[in-house]
Parts: sequence; C-alpha cells; structure tokens
Amino acid sequence: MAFFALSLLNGVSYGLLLFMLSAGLTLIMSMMGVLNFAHASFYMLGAYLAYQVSAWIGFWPALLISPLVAALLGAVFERWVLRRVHRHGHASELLVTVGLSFVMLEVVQLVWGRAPVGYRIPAELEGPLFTLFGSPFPLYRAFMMGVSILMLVAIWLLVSRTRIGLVIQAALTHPDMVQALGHDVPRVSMGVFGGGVALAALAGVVGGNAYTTEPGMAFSVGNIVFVVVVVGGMGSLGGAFVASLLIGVVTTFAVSLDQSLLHLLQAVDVPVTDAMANHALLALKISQVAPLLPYLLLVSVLIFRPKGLMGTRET
Amino acid sequence: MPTLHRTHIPARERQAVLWGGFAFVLIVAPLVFQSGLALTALSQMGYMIIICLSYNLLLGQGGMLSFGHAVYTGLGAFCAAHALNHAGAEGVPLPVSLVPLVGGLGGAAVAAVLGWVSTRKAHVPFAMITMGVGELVFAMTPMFPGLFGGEGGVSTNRVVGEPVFGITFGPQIQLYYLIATYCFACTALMFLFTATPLGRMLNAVRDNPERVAFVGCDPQTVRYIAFVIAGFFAGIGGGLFALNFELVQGSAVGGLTSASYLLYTYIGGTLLFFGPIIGAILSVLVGVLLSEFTKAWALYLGLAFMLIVMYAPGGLSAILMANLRVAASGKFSRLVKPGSALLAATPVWLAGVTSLVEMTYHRQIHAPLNPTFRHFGVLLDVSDGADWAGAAALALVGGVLFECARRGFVRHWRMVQEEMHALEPGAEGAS
Amino acid sequence: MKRIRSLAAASLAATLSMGTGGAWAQAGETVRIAVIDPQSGPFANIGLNILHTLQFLAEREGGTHNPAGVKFEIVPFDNKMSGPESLNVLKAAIDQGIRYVVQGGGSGVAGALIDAINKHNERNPGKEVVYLNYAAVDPDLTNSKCSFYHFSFDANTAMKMEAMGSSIQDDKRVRKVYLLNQNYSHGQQVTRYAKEVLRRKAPHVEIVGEDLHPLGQVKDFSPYIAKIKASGADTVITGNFGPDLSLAFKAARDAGLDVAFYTYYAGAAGTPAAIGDAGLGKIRFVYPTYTNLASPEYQAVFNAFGQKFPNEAFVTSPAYNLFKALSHGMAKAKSTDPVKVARAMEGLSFRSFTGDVTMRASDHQLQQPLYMATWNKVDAKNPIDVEKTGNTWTLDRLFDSYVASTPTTCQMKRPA
Amino acid sequence: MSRSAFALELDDVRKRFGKTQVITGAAMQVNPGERVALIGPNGAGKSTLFDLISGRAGLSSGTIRLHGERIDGLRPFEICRRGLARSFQVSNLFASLSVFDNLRCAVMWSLGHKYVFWKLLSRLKDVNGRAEEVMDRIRLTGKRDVLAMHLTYGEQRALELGLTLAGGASVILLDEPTAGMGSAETLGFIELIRNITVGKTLLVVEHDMGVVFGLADRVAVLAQGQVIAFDTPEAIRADQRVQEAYLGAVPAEQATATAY
Repeated sequence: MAFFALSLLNGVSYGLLLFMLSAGLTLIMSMMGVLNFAHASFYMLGAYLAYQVSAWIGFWPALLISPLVAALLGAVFERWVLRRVHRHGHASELLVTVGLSFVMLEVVQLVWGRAPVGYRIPAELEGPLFTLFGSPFPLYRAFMMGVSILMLVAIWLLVSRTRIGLVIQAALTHPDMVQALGHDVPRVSMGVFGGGVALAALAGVVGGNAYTTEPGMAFSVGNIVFVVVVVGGMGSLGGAFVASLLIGVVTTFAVSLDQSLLHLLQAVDVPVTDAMANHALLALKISQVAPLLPYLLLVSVLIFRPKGLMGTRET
Repeated sequence: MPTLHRTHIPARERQAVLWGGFAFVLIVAPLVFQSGLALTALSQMGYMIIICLSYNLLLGQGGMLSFGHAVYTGLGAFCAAHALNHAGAEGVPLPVSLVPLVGGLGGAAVAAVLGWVSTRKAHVPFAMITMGVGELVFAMTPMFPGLFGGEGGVSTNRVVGEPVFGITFGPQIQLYYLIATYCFACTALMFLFTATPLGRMLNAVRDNPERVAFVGCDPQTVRYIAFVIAGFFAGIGGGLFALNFELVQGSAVGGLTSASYLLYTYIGGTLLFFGPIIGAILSVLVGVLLSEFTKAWALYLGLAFMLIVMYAPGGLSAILMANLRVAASGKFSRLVKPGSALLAATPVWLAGVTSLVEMTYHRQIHAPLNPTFRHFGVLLDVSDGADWAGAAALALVGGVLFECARRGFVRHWRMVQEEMHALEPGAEGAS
Repeated sequence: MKRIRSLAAASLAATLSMGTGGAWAQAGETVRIAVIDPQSGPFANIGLNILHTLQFLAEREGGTHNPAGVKFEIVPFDNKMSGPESLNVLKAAIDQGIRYVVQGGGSGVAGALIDAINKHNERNPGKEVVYLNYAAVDPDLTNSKCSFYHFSFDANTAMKMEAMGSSIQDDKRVRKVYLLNQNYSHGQQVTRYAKEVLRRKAPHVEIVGEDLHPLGQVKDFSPYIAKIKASGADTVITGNFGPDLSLAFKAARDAGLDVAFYTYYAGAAGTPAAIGDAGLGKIRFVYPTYTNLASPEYQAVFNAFGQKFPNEAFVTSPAYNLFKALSHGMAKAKSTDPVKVARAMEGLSFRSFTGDVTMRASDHQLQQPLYMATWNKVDAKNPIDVEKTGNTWTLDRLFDSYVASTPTTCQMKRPA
Repeated sequence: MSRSAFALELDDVRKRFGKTQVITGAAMQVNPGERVALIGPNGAGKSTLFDLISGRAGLSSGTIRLHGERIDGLRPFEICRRGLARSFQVSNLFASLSVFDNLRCAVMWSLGHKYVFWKLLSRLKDVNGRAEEVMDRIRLTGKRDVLAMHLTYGEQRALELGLTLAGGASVILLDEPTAGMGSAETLGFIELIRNITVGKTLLVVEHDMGVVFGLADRVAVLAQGQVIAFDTPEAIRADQRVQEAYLGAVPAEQATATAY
C-alpha cells in the first residue's frame, strides 16, 4: 500500500512537472496554431537567466525577471520573424522555430560556457515538506507543483474569462473579421507568443535548479512536451493537463512493473527454452521501456483519436 | 507586343543536356578534386543526394513533413551491414555492389510497416507520428545488441568475396564510382516517378487531398505507397552509407540525423526536383569542411536556415531558377549593376560579422592557450581591444552597405519581374 | 683541471640521462598527435576539457622534459561524438601525415577507430597509425576487439568492478546491492560484471534488484529511487553518466534514500557541479587518481593546469600516463616510427604519479593502481574544492595493480 | 449490384450537428438520365445534403442508394468509384498543378490506372486523350499549362466542372456551378453543362431561377431540412407551399425564365 501511494504521489507530481514544462507550448499552440520547436530552448534560457539573476539579486526576483526578459525576446522574435513567415503557412512557422532552437543553443553556450552552471535550489526551499510512509516529500517539488497549478489557472482565466482571451480565440479562426472589428490582431499574437515563451522561461526558473542547468538541458527535455500537447489535443488546455497527469502516472507505475513477455509466456505455461529466455525482445521488461511509453501513447492517440483526448481540431 | 525572343529549346533536348551534364559531373568530379578528403566528401555527397531526394519525395512532392526519415536510412544501413557480414561469412552469393539494394529493400520493408501507421494522417499529425516513431526506434536500438551492435554499432568489411572484374571496392575511388552509379540511377528513377500517374497523384494529394478522394483515389493509399517508395530509396542511401563507413551506429537513426535531412533539403529547395541535390551537397560541405574551419558552424547553419525560411521559402534552387528565368528573358543586364553592388557589399558585412563571432568563440575555447588566430588570412588577437572594435566597425559599415545595396537590388528585381510578368500572362508550370 | 674534467663528465652524464646520447634521430623532432573527440554539439564541454588537458600535457611533457627529447603537437579534430564522423576525420588526419591518434570520448567511437586503423594499417604498410585511448573503458577493446595498434590507459569496466568488489568484500555494512544502469552496452556490461564479481568476491551480498533504463530518456528518477528504497538495498552500483547520474543523486537526496553509491563517472567534468551537496559521504568513485592524491607530481600538474584554465580542472589523469608511455617508448625504440614505438611500449614500466605502472604486452592494457574516493565536504586534509561546490573527493582505499588486474582473452595479430 | 429503377434514392435521410437538426427526413427518387434542380432558401441544407450523398459527411440516420446499392457510410472515393461525382461551391482544385494535369488526375482512376508508378503518364494515350477531350469541351485548351491558381474565376469554375465530369460518372452533382458569374457568362456556362451532361443523371443546386427552370426536368424544393416538393418546374412554380417557403421570391424571377 505504501509503495502504491508513493508511486501515485510521484506520478502526479511528475505529471504536474510535465504540464509546467509544456504549458507555454499549449498556450501558443491553442492560440496561434504554431508548434514552437524552440520551446525547450526558451526553457533553457529561463534557467540560465534565473542563474544569472539569482547570482546578482536572488532567486525570488528571478521568478519575475527571467520570464519578463524571455517574453520580451519572444515578442521581438514574433514581430520581426514569425509574423513575416506567417503567410507561408504553419509548416514555415514551425521550421523557423527549429532554426531558432539551433541559434539559441549556440548563443547560450557562448554567454554561459559549455559546462553545467551551479544553479542551486534556494536555502529556504530546501528539505522535505512532509513525510509519507517514511519517505520525505521534498518542499521544492511541492513548490514546483504549485507553480504548475498556478500556470493552469492563469492560462484558463486568461483564455476564458478575459477580453483578450476571447479576442485571441476568435483571431485563431477568423483573423480578418477580428481585425475588422478593430482589434490589433498582430499585437495580440505578439502578446500571446511572448506569454507562451514567458511560461517556458518560468518553467526554466523553477525546473532549472531541480534538474541540471547545462547546454544539453533543452536536448534532454526533448520531445516529451510535444507528446503532452498532442496527446492532450492540440489547442486544448484541459487536454494538456489531463495528458500530463496521465503520462506522469503511467510512466511512474510502469517503472515498478518488472514483468516481461517471458513472464506472460510462463503465466500461460508455455515451455520456455534457453534461447527464448535470453532473447532480447522477450526478456524486455516493462520497466525498461517505461520512459518510452509516452511516445507509444503519442503514436496510438494520433492514429485512433487525432484530435487528442479533449482536442477540437486536427492541426 | 515585343515577341518573346527566348530561345525555346524543346523539352526533350533540354532534358538530355541536363542529365548528360549530371552524369558528366559525377564521372569527372574525383578527377578534378584529387585529395583523399575531397574523395570522402564526394562519396558522401553521392548518397546524401539520394537520401535528400527521397526525403523530398515526401516533403516537396507529397507535402508530408517527416521528422523521422533517419529511421529508414538508418535501418536500411543496418540491413545492408548485416547482409554484407553474412555475404562474407557463409559465402551467400551476394556481390558487394548489390548490398545497397538490400538496404533499399530493408528501408522499404520498415516503411511498409511503420508507414501504415504514419500515413493515416497528414500535416502536423503526420509530423508528430514520424517524430514519435523516430524517438521510439532510436531509444530501442541500444536495447537489442544482437541487431544493432550496442554502442559500438555494426561494423562490416566491404572487401569481401572475389573481386568482380578486379574491383574489390577496397580503395575509396572504386566505391565512389559505385555510389555515383547508384546516385545517377536513383535520381533518374525518382525523377521518372514524378512523371508517373502515382507521382502526379501525389502532387494532387499535396495540394488538395479532399478533392483526390472525389476523383476516385484514396489519398491515404497514395501517401502510403509513396512513403514505401521513399523508404526504398532512403534505404539505398543508408546501404551506401554502410558501405562507405563500414560501420553503422545508433546515431544513424537518431533525431539529429532526421533534423539534418529536413534542414538541408529545405535549404536546397523543396519546390523544384533538383533542389535537394543542392541541399545534399551543402550538407557535406558544412558537415565535413566547414566544421573543420570554425567551431561556430551550428550557429551559422541555424541563422542561414532561419533566413531561408523567412526570405526564400523556395530554397536556393528557387533563387537559382528565378535568376535563370530573368536571364532567359534577356533582362539580366538590368540587374548587373545593382547585383554587383550587392555582391560587393556582402563580403564586407560577412567578414565583419564572422570575425566577431569567431573571436567570441575563440575567446571562450582557446584563449588561455593562444589569443591569436587566423581568420580569412587576417591575424586576429582576442585580447586586443582594437581587433574587437575593428571587427565591429567592419560589421556595422558592411551592414549599412549591404542594406542599401539590397534595397536597390530588390527595387530593380521587382521592376524586372513586373515586366516579365506583363509579357507572359499566367506563367508556365513551376517544375 | 680536475674541475673541468668533472664538469665534462657531469655534462656527458646529463646528456646521456636526458636523451641517452644526443645523436638520436628523434631528439628535437615534433610528433604530431591527432585528438578525435567532440568539440561541438551536446558533448562539447567534455571534449574541450580533455583537449585542454592534452594540450597542457603536450607542452609540459614536450621537448627536454622527456627522455626521448621529442616535442608534441596536438592537432584537434571534431568528431561530434559520432562514429562515422570519427572515421571521416581519421582519414583527414592520415592525409595530413599524422601517425598518432588519441581518443577517449565513448567506446562506440573507440571500436570504430580500432576497426578503421586495423584496416588502414593492413592496406598501407609503412604508413601505420597507432591509437592511444585514455578513457574508453569497454573491456571488449582489449579482449575481443584488441589490436596491436591500440593502447588503453584507463582501467576498463571490469577492472574498476574488481576494485569495487574488493571494497564491498571488506565493507561489513554492505548487505544488499541494487544495480541501476542505462540500457546500452556499457550499462549492460556493468550489470553483468557486477553480478559476476560479487558472486566471486562477496557471495554473502545479495543483489536485490536491477534496472536498465533507456539512455538519456528519464526525466524523473523518483520512481526508480522508490523501487530501490522498497527493495531495502543499502548500496547502489551504477555506470550512469551526465544527467542520468546527477538526476538520480538529486532524486535520492529528495527521497531521503540513505544508500552508498558506487559509480564510474561521478568525477567526470561537469557532474560534481551538477551533484552539488546531494549524496555527501555516500557517493563513491573509482578512478586511477582522485583530486587530493598525496603525490607532489600530481598536485603540481593539478595546480599548473588550474592556473592556465581557471574555470576547468585536471580530471583525466590517464592522459598523463599516455604521454609518459609515449616518451619512454620513443626513447627505448630510439625512433618515432609508430610500429617501433608500439613494440617498445609493450611490457614497458614507467613511473606514474604514485609508483610504477606497466603496459601489459598481452593486450596493451595499462596495469595501474586504482583509488576509491568519496564525495565529502572540503577539510584540512582534502583542501581542493571541486568545481566551486565546496566539496571534494576524499580517499577511501587504494587498490594495488594486481587487485584490479583482469585476465585477457586477447589474441592480437602482431606485424611481422 | 441490383439495377433498381432509380439512379439515386434518398430515404428518410437525417443529419444533426450536435443538437441542431439540419436534415430532418429528406426523401427523393431520381430516375436515370433525369435532370433535377435542388432549390431552397439559404440555410435549408442544400450543401449539407450534397455532402451526405457524396460521403463528405456522415448520416445521422436513413439510407442513400446509388443505382439500388447503399452508399451511405462509404468513404468519398468508394462512392466516386461507384459512378457518382460532385463539384464544389468553392472551387476545390489542385492549385499548383496545370489545367491539363488537373484533368489527367481526374480521369486516372476511371481509366483503370489506379496507383500505377511503373508507367509514364505521358505514354498513357487513353488518359491524355480523355483529358484533352474534356479540356476542349470546357474550352480551356488555350490555358493547358497554366497553373490552376493562376486561372480567372470563371476559368476555375469551368475546370471545376471539368474535374467533376472527366471521371465519366453516371450521376453528377453540381453545387451552384454558376455562383459568382455574370449573367452573360452564366448563359454560356449553362449551355456548356447541358451538352456535356447528355445522357447522365444530373442534380444541380442553383439559386438562379432562370437556370433552374431552363435546365431541369424536375425541381426538388428543400426547406427546413425536408424535400417539401418534387415536381416539374411548372407545378413547382404554382405550388403554394413553395411560395410560402420563398415568401413570394418566385414572381420576380418570372421574366428571365421565359427568355429561353
């Protein structure tokens, strides 16, 4: 029972971390229909900016400054690059962000060097928050979960309860009509992209010291954020939240399952020969492939339910 | 109305000249560039052309943006490596020259299985499926040492079996001509494919999959067959890769490899058939040569790719074709003056910018050892403020010059385009 | 008069000892060495640290400082951590007439280089190339894939496991061991050798569980740590490196997991900075040297390197033995021709930081003592701060060469 | 495939999007070779009905039969292969292909070339011949190599018609073929439709009453998702219910109808 509760807690907290990592991507995807391949790079930038700011001023101001700086850079990128490419269609927007991720990796390495930087968890957030069945639950992990839920609520409020939110949603499908009604759609999308990128940077500030802040961190976050957005349903905030929790819990529990096809064969008492015993595929344990389950989920969702769990549209 | 004095060479002769020229270049290239490194680069260009063309079969011809094309080249390479090892061992009568075909069949088989999953959807969902499949295959390869040889990968030896007409494929030059033969054959086959019913229907699916359904064809089947054919040619490219390096490692199916195929094919140009050929040549030049001269090659590649996506979505081939059209319409003389201004300003601006970038990199990596390095023949000292200021000034001046020249050139270019457009209402077909 | 004669004798002796006679072909010659490691892309920081180490040692050991009197010139080649690219740059190096190749970043690249160099030497007699490996630790490199032209200067996976086995054998606190590794050849080998060595050296110790997770794909190690905790293990053996190692330590500290970690790569460049205060007193690391090694020569090299490269540290000590072996080999062979030097290096014994080490002739694997060090707070006896973390590596145990030595199955083809 | 009396039969066809009922039990039988005009006020569900028949949208309930064989639930290309082709209100062409290529793609399946990739398109005499023939009839031969996206609006409508007819389907559905055309152009286009669809079953959605009464053998009136009347043009003009549905729109168009 203890192991089950612990795994559930780990699963939910990992799910919330995943949502925090992909919240910004979901916002941009749902509002602008753009898959930002430089999302992980802004996450890295957020972590490095936080390292720099917390070295000068402190961790708490960094929580504000780092996302603001990133939002500024994101807005500049949208204004002079993304907007120009918009008329060539979604594929070009996606490709230009691929180019951006290459450039950002090099620039970050130029400024902060190639070795990991010592960006630490602040002293006041050290140590465990509570102990469950004899194993302590770290305060900082709870802090991260809090930030993740805060992001969810903030985006949901922005999207559904504010005027800008309605304008944004309308501008996604009928930009010309919204512009005709007097809203400056280009500036709105600049704001949305800046906001999405700020969320990525905030995830960097919060996740950077929990994980390691090094040039390879964008690469190691990798494509998991796309799995969350796509499985959740492109453009659906609720879907992304549910998908992150689902992926978090599934991968966490899968790690504890050591069964393999071999055990299955033995269960239905099929005679197991030596060759079968150490055959790589049969002996492959579920725990060995646990971190890959999200990609299996991605492919199967895209085939059977391309709109995703709670999505409204396919592209 | 001034009659068009463009010499209208009938299409058949123009094709013959083009393909003859292509064959001539493939044959003469190693005789012109003699050094060992050049031969290595040319061999790699040979199979990269096949791979980039097979990638464009999906992207340019079919509008299918794939993030996992390396799965088919990589697994094709693994199949070829295993085939070569078995050919050597039990004396299976498989001549080395047919090993790439085994790679091709391997690539096609994998495409037939994974394609069934991928081509059910189009556009972004298709891209995401290929990415998911690519990630899965890449992460699974180290788990099966038997098939993929673990971290060391599968090594093989192409000097196996008795030589055919004295050709052992040991020396690089013999392998180059095998690659060149395959390159010519595959390029021709893929070109012919675009002129077959399925090839044309693939273009139709790219433009309007819904209408394809209403003229009786199933868009998904069209995409699926095209996906398997692209997998076949990708597998041949992978097979030649395996022969060239005599080693195939997990990175051959990796995400970075897929991204490089996308990047260079797009830079070469996806709208015209020969676009990916330019992209493939560029990929080897950057990968083999540029990375020896500068540590900042990734920064230059990223910036160049962004500029191309922004200003020339048709890629370098579209720029080349546009200029050829202007030349063909006899108006090129009008562009010579602004064009030369642009060509003069560009190196000044580039020299300034690249000096700044190189000095930044050098300061970070090699400064403790020796602060000076040679950049385009000029000795730059990282610790000397004057060099920094000089480079910055050069970049600034160059930038201003470049911007003026660019604006002038664009103005002239637009005028010429309008005139040309006035001459031929409804321009003829793009490819 | 006597004074002049003694002066002459002294100077003769000096030249003799310095170069055993100045009339040698190679004295004053410059030997160019190609370094094939990643200098761009995700593994760039490891590659650059090693490049600086080799450049520093080439300068330090070059010229009059070594018995052969040769100067060393390092020629870097960027292989972007990929096998095929390594073969590309190897061809470029051979084209430039370089006949010594040094590499260490990754066993995959090492295997590729051995294959390619064997083929090159076979197809181009008289232009042979020798490959000196300072960090690739796959035991196959000196067993099934061993080659006359390949010399390994770091202790391989099996040798380090022998040292760990001896440490566990004598440590009464170790009862239950858990194996956490990446699912690729190195991780699979660590798992296999751990079981074999523990069965032989510490049968009383029980292996309570093992995990093989995909390389570089795990974002959150807490489920693995929970599994280790549930298994009741008191010790974890892991071959992980980079993020897969530092994230595991952080998760262990967060979950309050009180176990000893026996690792291969906790000391690698960048990892201490990532670990920080996680696992103080718990993380152990087996390597031919450790930061506070009580050897004046080692401390001299360490400090000199620190001055030249302020924000880096001298970590890759096998590179030091590499240059020593090379110069003594050239002195013994009285030539810089790779084949002669290779033959001279076989069975060669020379002075390293702490006592003599021997290059075993049968498989060209350097037999050397190994140190087990633990990650602790800096104190008077261990003053050197590692990567600005306020912590350092303190000595646990020294294992003599014979303890870590492993038999070899190598049947290398020697040139005529 | 049983040869029933009717070319196309709709039986209690229903369609709802969420809660809104769009088609509420439409029924209709069209004889082979008959020309039927489908009229009705905007939003009556004409295009939706076309989408249901052509398989572009799925039915909520009811059945559709083509030459006696049920086709509801089949995918568009399966229905097309059974001999039903449709055009679109908004030109739905292969934008970056030339006019000739557009037409060649349209005829490929019907001439049995399916997904052939081992023959050259230029060597297929039947495909090229049929495409040339259709191109002549829609008078676009002059624009043979012009890209579809570079055509004028009228030319695009003609190509749209060409794509629909090139496949040689026996039942043709035309969704407002003359939408957005000037009256002079419309007359010429109707003449074109008339002689190009000789012997075929035709179902046309049309607003221009002059066209309707000039072209159609029978007229079906769709209102509130149901076929409220299905009779000869004269009977429909006199029908009380139709006038209510249109609120007296019929008399104004009277003049143009008699012009034929």
